Amino acid sequence: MSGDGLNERSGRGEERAPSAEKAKAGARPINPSGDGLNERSGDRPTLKSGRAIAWARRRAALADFVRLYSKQRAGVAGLLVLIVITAATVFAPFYTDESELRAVNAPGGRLESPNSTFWFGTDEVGRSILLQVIWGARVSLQIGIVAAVLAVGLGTLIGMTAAHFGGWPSWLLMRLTDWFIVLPNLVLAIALVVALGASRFTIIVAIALTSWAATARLVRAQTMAIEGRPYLERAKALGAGHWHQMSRHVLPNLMPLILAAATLQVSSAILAEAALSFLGLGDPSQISWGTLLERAFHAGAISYGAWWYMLPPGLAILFVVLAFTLCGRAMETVLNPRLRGSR
Amino acid sequence: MMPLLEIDDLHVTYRGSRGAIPAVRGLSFSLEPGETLGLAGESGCGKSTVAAAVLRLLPAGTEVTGRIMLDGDDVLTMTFGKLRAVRWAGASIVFQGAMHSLNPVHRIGQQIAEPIILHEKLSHEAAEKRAVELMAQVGLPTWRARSYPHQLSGGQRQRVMIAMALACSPKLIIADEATTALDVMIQAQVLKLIKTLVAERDIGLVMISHDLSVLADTCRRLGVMYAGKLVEHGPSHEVFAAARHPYAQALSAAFPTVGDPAERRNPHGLAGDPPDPADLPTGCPFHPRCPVVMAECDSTTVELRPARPDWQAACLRVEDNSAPTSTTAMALGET
Amino acid sequence: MCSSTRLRGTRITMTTTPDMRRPFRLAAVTLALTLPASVLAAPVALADSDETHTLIVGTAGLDNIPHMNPLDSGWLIQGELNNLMYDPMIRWSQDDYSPSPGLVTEWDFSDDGLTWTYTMNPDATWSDGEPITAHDAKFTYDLLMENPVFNGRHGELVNNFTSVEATDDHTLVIEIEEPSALMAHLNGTSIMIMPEHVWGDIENPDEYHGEPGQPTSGAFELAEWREGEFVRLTAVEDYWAGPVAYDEFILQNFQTPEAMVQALQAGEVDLIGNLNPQQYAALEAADHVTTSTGPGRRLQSLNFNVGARTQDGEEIGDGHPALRDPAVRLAIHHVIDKEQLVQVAMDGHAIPGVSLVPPIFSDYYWEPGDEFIEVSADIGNQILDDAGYDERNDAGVRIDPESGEPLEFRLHYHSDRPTYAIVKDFIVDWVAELDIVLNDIAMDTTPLNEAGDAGNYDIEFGTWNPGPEATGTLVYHTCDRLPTEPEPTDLTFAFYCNEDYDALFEAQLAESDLEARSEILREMQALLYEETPSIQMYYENQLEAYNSERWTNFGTQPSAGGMIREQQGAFGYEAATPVSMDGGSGDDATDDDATDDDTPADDGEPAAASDDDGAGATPWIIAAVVIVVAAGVLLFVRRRRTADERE
Amino acid sequence: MAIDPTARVPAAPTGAAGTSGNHDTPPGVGRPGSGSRREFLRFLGVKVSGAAVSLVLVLFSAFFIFRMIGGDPVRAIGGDAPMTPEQRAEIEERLGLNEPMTVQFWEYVRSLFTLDWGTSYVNNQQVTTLMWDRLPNTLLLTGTALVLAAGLGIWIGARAGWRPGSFFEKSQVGISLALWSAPTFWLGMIVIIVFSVQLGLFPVNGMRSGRGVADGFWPQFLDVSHHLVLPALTMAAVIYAQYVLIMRSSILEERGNDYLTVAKAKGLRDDVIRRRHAVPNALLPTVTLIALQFGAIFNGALLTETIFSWPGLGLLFYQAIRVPDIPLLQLLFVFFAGTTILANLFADIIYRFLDPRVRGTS
Repeated sequence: MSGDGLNERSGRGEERAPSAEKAKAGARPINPSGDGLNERSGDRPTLKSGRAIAWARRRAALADFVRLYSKQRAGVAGLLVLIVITAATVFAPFYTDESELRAVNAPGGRLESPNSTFWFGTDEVGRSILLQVIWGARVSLQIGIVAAVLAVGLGTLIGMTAAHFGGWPSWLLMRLTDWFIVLPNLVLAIALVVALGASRFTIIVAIALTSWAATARLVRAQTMAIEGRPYLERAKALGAGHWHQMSRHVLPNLMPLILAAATLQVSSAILAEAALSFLGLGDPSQISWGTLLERAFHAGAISYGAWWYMLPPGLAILFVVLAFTLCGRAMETVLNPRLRGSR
Repeated sequence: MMPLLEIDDLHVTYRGSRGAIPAVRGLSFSLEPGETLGLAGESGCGKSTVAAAVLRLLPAGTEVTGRIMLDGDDVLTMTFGKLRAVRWAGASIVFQGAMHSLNPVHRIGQQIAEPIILHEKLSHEAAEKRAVELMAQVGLPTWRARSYPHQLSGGQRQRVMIAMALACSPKLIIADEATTALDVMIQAQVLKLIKTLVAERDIGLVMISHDLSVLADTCRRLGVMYAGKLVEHGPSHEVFAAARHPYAQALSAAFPTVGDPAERRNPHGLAGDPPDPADLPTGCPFHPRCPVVMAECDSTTVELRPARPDWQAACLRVEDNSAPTSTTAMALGET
Repeated sequence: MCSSTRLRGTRITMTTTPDMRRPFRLAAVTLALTLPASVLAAPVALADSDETHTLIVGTAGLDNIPHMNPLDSGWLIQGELNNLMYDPMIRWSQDDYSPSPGLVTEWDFSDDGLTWTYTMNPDATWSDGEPITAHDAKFTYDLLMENPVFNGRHGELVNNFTSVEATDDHTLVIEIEEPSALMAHLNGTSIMIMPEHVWGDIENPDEYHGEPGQPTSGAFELAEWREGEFVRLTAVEDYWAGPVAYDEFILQNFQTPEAMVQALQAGEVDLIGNLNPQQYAALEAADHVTTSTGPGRRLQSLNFNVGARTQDGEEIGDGHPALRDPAVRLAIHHVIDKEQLVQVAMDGHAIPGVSLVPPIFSDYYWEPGDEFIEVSADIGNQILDDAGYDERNDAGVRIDPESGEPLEFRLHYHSDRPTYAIVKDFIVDWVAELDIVLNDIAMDTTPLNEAGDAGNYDIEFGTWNPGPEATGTLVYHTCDRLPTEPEPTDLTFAFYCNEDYDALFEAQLAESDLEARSEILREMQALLYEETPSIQMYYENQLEAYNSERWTNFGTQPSAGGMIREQQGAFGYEAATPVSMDGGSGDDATDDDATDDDTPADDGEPAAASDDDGAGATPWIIAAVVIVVAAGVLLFVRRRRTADERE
Repeated sequence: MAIDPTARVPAAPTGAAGTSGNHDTPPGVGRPGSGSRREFLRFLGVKVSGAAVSLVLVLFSAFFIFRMIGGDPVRAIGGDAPMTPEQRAEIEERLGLNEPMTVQFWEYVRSLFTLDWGTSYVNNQQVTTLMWDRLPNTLLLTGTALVLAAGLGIWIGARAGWRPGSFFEKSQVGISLALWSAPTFWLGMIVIIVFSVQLGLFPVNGMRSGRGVADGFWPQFLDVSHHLVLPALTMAAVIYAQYVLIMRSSILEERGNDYLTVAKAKGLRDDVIRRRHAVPNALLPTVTLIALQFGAIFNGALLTETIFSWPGLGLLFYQAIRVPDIPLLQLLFVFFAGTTILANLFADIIYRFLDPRVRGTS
């Protein structure tokens, strides 16, 4: 029972092991062959240009990724949910009437319970809850995705910088990262939103600023692993500049990891947005799921027993966050063979 | 007299993501009490699987057929409660890689005492006392009982494993690559220790290694495995000196450098890799690498054939009942 | 801190027998103990109210109050507590908010209106038995004049005093500089008289924090104050004006109105106010709860920036120039359908707004009558056309002929007041009918206030709680209130300044005759209505509810259909009677008839009944918990037993 | 919020790495403890100085973040009643709001040493007093939630990780992910509707009965416990989910290790192997990860206390936001961040003592 059965993936060594934080004491590398590139004995690098090979390899990797991802049932379910929700959100203008979001055009009565016209009932002005949940998805998803992209971008930048340059700037950056990882980030985000004034923009900034640190750590570790590989040594020896090394060699190899991190980050960002909005730091002119819940809470939905006012937005958050999490986990599992079969 | 261990037509098939992987394919041998048997072969040939199978330690879902009689009971069919009683008390294993086989957060003494408490229902104090005695027997300083595994050297850890294996005075010990990771000096010490203890206590020993010389030195009989099957089986000195199967010949010709993983996988002078268990060659599985391959080797299933009453080999050439020529051996060495 | 327990648990695991069951057992035991025990606790908690009667009032904002110094009270809640513990010289009557006797039984003034004589009630005593005399009043007024902190609060009244003399124990004579209408009520309930025999010994009275057991002049004494949680008052047994019918009063703080509503439904509190329409509707349906709605004094308005400037005329802020023109503001006033806002925002529980004086203060309230500004976009457009705003830009928006700017205004609203987010939709649409564009901007209260104070706005939402003394509110439109320096100020409404208005303001202050003064005050309101520095959208009703199984007889102010909480006085609480003691007084005019039907017996049965509800469910819950636990144990043991044989 | 539900085994704290070499590392010749004291002190020095730097960073950021909030404290202090310009000037003077920023900063630094954090804008009390008053309540809530969540979470997580692919594992991971995905405050609202409003089993909010209970320990204890159930369960639910996932991955990481096969070969029962061998090993990285997520507990406390009106620090923070009450926000921010930093420092040091691999060696 030696580890031999596992080098089935040796050809894609570079996409291996996104979970960089596994320098756990006692953990053994599962693939003892290390880099693994040299095991692709069938390749004849002399026949094609290096770039063509790289692309071919990436295409193959992508196909591999798709094949393996499709085996992750939870991940596929999450993806389907996301596709449905995204479609519902993007096409909202085509099948709903946005103007009915305005109090003036409220079509229904005050706090109607679910009925054939209003499937999820109405709010205290008579607007359809369903309609608001659909349009709320736009704001919630937008804030979630933009904040996650910003956070992961920032984390990647800082992580790569820290890993590549080393020395005291790296030390400084990592101390900063640790600091941000440790701080209670909702508290920090609240402080930032209060300081900057509540708006969609500041919420995005606050979420991004308080959640990049985990990515930075991950990226740093992975960058260091990649930089230790022979072909990067080769590139360095051939005089490739920092920028070239980073953009041509390190970043493409980091991309899958970054993508997975970003997907997971969206979940956190959506939850954070909801929390901030609920605490009254959102933008009330923009209906998001968080502001919807805040309104429900303050309008007396609990006392009134208007469960239809609170259940749909909360469930929407739950489903979307769950879907993003499942996708992110599935991606990580595909990228990290150690987790495969265990989920 | 009833054999201590009798394995009969053992098949072990792993269920992996790539489908069924046969690791052991029809293995049979037996071991009398107090007898010593060496099992040799490259990594992936199924040696360790045999060790695990004897105590039914294989991962859930693994398909095992055949018979493993341990002291008269069939390990494969006994109840789980009985099996647990047999484990360690009936047969114990000295695992390879002592670093990972010891629990890093438990003290040495505790780990040795654990099976004693379990099987002999001794109190903690009594068990720990026994553990200290055992440590002394394997030549460890007794204060080490309070140490943690990482505080020991590799040789010491291996001794701990041996002490642990002796803890419940089993009739059978399976030593799985017990000395592989050690340097030559320590290896010799540990081997000597094993030999002495086995002889003193009249314990049956199955020793597993890729290193024929070690086995020949320690065991009375020797079995060579290839692709899940015994390919040669006989008195160890004779097998080592004049193996009949070309694979065994190659193994005995090899003088692996200790600690070099490449050597483990690729014995000196033998071309190519061991076959993929999921995709075995037809006929004799060794034929793609065989220096003396014949035309019918890729189509004929070769079973063990007696070369002498106490000596069998699975090679078509064995039927002429003569040792391979020395030129062949030379040729092997040069390849 | 928290993690240390966990780590210690781990340590045990490491050094002795490693066993993961420990933390789990700990958690399981905690859970098993807490759940049933705490379910039991509910009846325990409710049961002990049988012997003593405690009126528990739920409120919000108790955590705001810094102290209970009656002379330095800035918060409504402080005022409410002061009214429970102290009597003012002159009260606002329960019927109609007119000045009526408090510690003072009668008052008179000289012909020039500069000498006022007040006669104290000889029966009035402090809760420690000492009589309340004119010396106490003099002591207090002197304090208000001399102490800078107190003077900051009450200077408006006392800075006009030239002398305060107690000519005997029961007569107080105050000389003033300028004739002042305030002397007719001495600022009503907002100034309390302190006992000289106690306060005379306090070194820094402005640091008085409010201590339990101090002698008071009112129906209650302070018993306990747990900051941010509750204030407990005990009834003064021999209160000179007639003791209340129960023993204790608790003002319990709640963080959210929702929590308060549920506490009322659960029987944890007896009376709550400040409900929103949904909560009100929910409580109307509850059996043991009686709702009460009455016109309140909270006013919702839209304020224009009529040209922020200093008293010297230096312009500040960035308000739109067109809003300086009353015609534009009037035109906008013509399209605001207040009736509809009342329906939308308050589900009908409000009165369309007119001026800064709400109708409950009937002495000064002004009815527009013929001058009523009709809801009509046509009239509004006509006004704008007549005023020269007849040009429109490419987008069809009217253009200000003077500045050339289009009539496009910012509309600031509070992001934490959900109602505004609804109301602004309507306003934007209505104003659009005038070819005027409103851009709505949500802001936090703090930056919104800042923008407002600095004049950096065009139109903003605002809310105000006017008191019974109209000058307190109307003074915000006088020119004096404009800032002297070009700096932000919160002392003016809309930066309005009109000399005619100022003249009227001075005249009413000097007018001591109530009727004549009312006339002037109404004239001022009419002026504001026409000039529209702000549009008063609606006066919110006070929506309240109380536990009618326990309590009855709450007094309302005004007595006909008024409010119970946040009164100018403590009539609501003082009249309250426990249902169990309400022997036959159920035909009182203010009593809610509904309660009679619910109280067949008057010996405490309803309270006991509610206890039974809790007790009735408890055995079932305990039984369920026991069954679940037993099943769990059984399963665990069974698994234990078979564990040996499982792989 | 940014609690990574998939966070797996973290890097062991400094010093734990390096013990994973599987070849003959020279034995620690001396007995444990003798030669490593200096090493430990060095480690301690690094950790403590790192925490100190972080704390200083917190202190300074607290000043600047909250100074960015404009705000008009005078309004907050004045209450509902209007205020004269004189009064306003007096308050501004008292709060030192007229001072230039540099002077304010200097005052701030000075106040750090005198531990005088100023008075609340709202109710004029020492903010430190406010904090100490509320602290026990927060400790009670978070402590209960933590014990529940950690106990159950680690137990369930270990069981789930032990049998990957089983129905138990799948369902527990599913439940945990769903709990993790639900916003805390929403969960709280649902819990209130179901258990307080509909079933009437528990009080809706607060920490004590308004109606008052009999004096004495037990009535008070039961009353508080009764109020504690729902908020503690709500708060525990979310962190529980994290602990399940963390512990499950830690166990998964351990599962392949040979020492477990040895334990099996010794004849130990499966659950004994899990409890005695796998869990203690898996617990170590879990401890670190839990310490790293300590900040998340405050996030949970903030939302839970707000929904349930639990009079703790989280609610105090929420109330301070609405004003905004800068001295109070400042103190609470420093407290939350500082506690988290110290908790991590503590965890790092504890780890040294817990993990024998790290304890005796360099």
